[in-house]
Amino acid sequence: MTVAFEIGLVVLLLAIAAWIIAVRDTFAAVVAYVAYGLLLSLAWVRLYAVDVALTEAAIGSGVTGMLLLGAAARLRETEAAAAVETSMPLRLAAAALCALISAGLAAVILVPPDRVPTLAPMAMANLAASGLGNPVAGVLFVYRSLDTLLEKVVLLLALVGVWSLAPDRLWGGVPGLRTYVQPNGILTFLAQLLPPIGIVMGIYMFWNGANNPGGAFQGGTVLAAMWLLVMIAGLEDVPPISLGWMRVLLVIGPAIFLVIGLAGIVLAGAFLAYPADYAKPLIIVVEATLTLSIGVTLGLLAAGPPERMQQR
Amino acid sequence: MPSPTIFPDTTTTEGFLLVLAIILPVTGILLSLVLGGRYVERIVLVVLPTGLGIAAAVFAAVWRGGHSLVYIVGGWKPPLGIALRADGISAAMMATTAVVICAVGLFARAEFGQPRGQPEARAPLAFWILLLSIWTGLNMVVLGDDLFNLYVALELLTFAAVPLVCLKGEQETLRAALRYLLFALLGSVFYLFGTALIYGAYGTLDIVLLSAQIRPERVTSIAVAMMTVGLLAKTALFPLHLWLPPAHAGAPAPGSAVLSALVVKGSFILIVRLWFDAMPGLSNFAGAQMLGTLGAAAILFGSVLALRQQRLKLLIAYSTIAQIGYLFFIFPLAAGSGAHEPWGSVAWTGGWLQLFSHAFAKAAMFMAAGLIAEALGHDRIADLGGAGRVLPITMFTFGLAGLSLMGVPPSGGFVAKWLLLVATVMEGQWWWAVVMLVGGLLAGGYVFMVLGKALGGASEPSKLCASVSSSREIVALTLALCAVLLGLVPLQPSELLQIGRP
Amino acid sequence: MNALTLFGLCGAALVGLGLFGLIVNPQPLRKILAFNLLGNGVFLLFGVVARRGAAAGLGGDPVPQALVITAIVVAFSATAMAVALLLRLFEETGQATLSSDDPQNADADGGRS
Amino acid sequence: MNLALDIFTILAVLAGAFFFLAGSVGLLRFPDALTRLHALTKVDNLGLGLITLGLLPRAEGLLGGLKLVSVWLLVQLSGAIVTQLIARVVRRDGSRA
Amino acid sequence: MADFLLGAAGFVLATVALGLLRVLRGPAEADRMMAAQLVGTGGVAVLLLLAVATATSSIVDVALMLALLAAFTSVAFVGNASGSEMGAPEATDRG
Repeated sequence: MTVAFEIGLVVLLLAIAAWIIAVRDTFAAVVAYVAYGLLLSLAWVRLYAVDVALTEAAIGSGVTGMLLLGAAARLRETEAAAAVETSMPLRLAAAALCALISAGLAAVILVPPDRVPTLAPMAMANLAASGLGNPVAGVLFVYRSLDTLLEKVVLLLALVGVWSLAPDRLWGGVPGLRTYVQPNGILTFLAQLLPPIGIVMGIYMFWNGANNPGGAFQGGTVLAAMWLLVMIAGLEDVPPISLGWMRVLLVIGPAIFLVIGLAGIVLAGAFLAYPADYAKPLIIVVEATLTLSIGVTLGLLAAGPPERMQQR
Repeated sequence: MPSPTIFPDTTTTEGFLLVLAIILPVTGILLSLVLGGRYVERIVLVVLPTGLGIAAAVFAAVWRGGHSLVYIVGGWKPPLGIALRADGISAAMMATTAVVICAVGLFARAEFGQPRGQPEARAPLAFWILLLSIWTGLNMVVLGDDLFNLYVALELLTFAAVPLVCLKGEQETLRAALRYLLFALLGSVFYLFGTALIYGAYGTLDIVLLSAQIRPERVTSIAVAMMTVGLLAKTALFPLHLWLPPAHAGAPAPGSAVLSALVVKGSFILIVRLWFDAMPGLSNFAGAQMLGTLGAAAILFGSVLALRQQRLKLLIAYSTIAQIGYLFFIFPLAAGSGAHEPWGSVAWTGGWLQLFSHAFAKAAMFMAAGLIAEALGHDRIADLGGAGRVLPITMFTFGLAGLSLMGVPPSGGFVAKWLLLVATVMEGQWWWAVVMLVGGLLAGGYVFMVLGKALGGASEPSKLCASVSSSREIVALTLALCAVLLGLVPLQPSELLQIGRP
Repeated sequence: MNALTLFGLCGAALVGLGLFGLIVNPQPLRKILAFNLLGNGVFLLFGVVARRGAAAGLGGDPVPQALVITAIVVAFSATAMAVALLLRLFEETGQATLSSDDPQNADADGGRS
Repeated sequence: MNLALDIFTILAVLAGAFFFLAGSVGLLRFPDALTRLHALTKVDNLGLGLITLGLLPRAEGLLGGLKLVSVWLLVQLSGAIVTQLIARVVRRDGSRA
Repeated sequence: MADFLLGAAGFVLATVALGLLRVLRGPAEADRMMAAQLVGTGGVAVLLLLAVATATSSIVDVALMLALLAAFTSVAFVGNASGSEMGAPEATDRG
């Protein structure tokens, strides 16, 4: 009974994935990818990884979907020109190679180790020291906080990379997000209705994330989506990338993280360690600012490089 | 369990330096982004020398102490937490990185200066942030001890390197950057794949802990094979090299210097750590011979194609493919020596020396090529005639760097290749020696092709498009001299490179 | 056959499918899509590892779960950068291909990747 | 009492599931885009609505119940608006492939 | 009861799979997007059923997230839908 659900889900996932690879029409493939992302978060729920399911639902299908849909729409006209097929022998060779790799992987998966190693008990045993209740948050912000800090830098770096694609004369200009302005239209209504819910959701995600599934990533993504929605509907201007306060918002999360990490050297004896009595409040501060920074970074990443100068 | 004297699992006295080496450039990145273009040069002016100082301090501490520096981040020991560790190789690589990055910084000031009194410009801000990010990534790669932490470090490198390739914004560089990104991402996914398998089998990602528990199982070999292939794609070893020439040739000269000298080495170092550190004694003969064969193919293929190039920067880029090939001789030559530990072998020292001397030589060469292109307005090899008269220092730099690539004394490249040659004799694997000798001849061919065109030939001195400041020529020359100075290293296994190994 | 193995096999199959798409499809946007499928396959593998490590009253080992979250964010940044590059290339050249002259070349490149 | 609630849950969930089936079949079989869109709204309203209703007695406390209802409301509202938006695209483009 | 709810979740998943055929068949982009919208709603229903069946309240959060982001993706679709010159003439901004 239980496995039937999983079988259905897996078959469905694989069927969509195969179709995404096989179909000719790129736009159709992207729409299918959005559906695939939605279903994938179901798989994560079944794997008892609710934190990951939240991330996948927010980033995997949501923001990535938007990004890819936009790209597919803009590239629509190149579709015909790019219809060159790969030669048959190459396809067969590639298929054989991929089948081999999948089979090797499957063979490994089918034989689980005799003694399954796990860090779960150790992670749980030390969690109390941080005052957190969510072990995943514990890993992200306590045990492996260096990864999390560096990953924020990776995000910022991706943004610098995207911005640097702009032509010289447009530096400091406005990202080329496609807007869809309909004064008094129904989209405007949606863009007024959804963001308050989304902002509450974002705050709830990070606040709740200390003890339950959720956290800065998920919260930040919701904020980013809501911000993008407001900008797409034209309720809010897309800000130019030279805007001072926006730059501050971009780095405030990692900066505070770094400062608290450095303070840990004096107060708790190690970089990125938290003093015992203040661990939880400090983590909350880090998460709150990170949520903001992630929101702004993801939003701007999805908005793309500057494409015009601000009109005055 | 790993012995505590060699692998201390608590923070050592100078361990804090390792944290500084990582957060200093990160702080620079954050500040540059907030304060914007006007301040970016001043920030870099502070960060570069400080970082050089930190690298020197780490080097000195490892050298004097004779043991690894360790820092336990957040006070959480592996397997739950993450440790930073600097052994002899890390220290040497950090020092090399710091010297090359600082030189590139000095060299690039002319090209990426922020015009005074004007609004923030694109290329300067992007360039300096990317340079600092590459530094962060490289320091993290040599200091990280956790496979996933190293994944993040690799991504940091990729995300900094790709925009650097297309900083000029031309069609061809955009295409090169996209291709590079796709290769690099494929590499990352493969690496991550192996990480998942290893965690599933051993419950830890810490290299030191892994080295004590690793077993010759199917999971291990599949995981290591996948990770190696992924890293090879990032290192651009033949036949996964296709992205490299257009990418490295398309970047602005200081960018090319960093990419060719340092970035490709980052993923190479990870392969070595995987094969020699994470699974000591497991590296099998067939796998090592395979890597050596690919390296040999890279040497021949890269050198021959370099000879056929018409553009100077492309020639240098193909030469990188060839020089990377030498590095992979470490695997058959050092791992094969069953009698003693790999790091005591001459091949170990030779391989690392090749890495360091190539870093200096290649950075110098790309800088020289950049100056030539700036002065003449083109970099067509056929029309280089007279360049030697206009830019004597630069052509001298090119020649000196060329010595190292060819493996001719006096140069670090000579010592490196000599040690590798000795190793082939000691191991009885003479076939690598043949490839090395042919590679050296081919390298001589392409270096002299350029020098011959530049020094002789032209009856009339070539027209100057722009004059280049002699200070920049001297920066390039200094790096070339570093490569030569490495030639003074005694011809025996280096002790520094064995520090921190059992 | 338990549910866990099933997800593991799903991950393995996704890796193969994604890799195939990455090699065979000449259009960069499709390669980006395939990269995402491939990445998801690897993430699922982490999920299976995590679930197998369920202990201490948890439904799964939190360490691999946290790693996946980090990796998803990194994969998103990669996608964003690749898409931006591709769109810029399209703007500059009017095409969206990796090869400048003949498309056959691009295929060969992909084939060896 | 418990039994009655269980039966209520079963019936409501079954009814909701039926509307999902009907909606999917409609989406497949209906001849043109606008009627298909109509089928979709049925799923949003009734399908999800009935399932939520059926689950309410089993929700964890008042807060849990509120959360369930708010999920349904959210889908309902955004679904209605998105359907409108898609309908406009359909009306303008016809059945452009 | 948990088994029944799980079964219902499986059934809804199956109907979603049926609807997905519309993504495959198209023919218009809007048709495909409708099907994606159906997957969104179906996914929410499945998640709610799973949340109650396994007594894990945090799964409801995933459903909430899915609902919110599915609406967002659909807006992104409409914004990018073919031409998208409808409505006001300043509808698109090509910079």
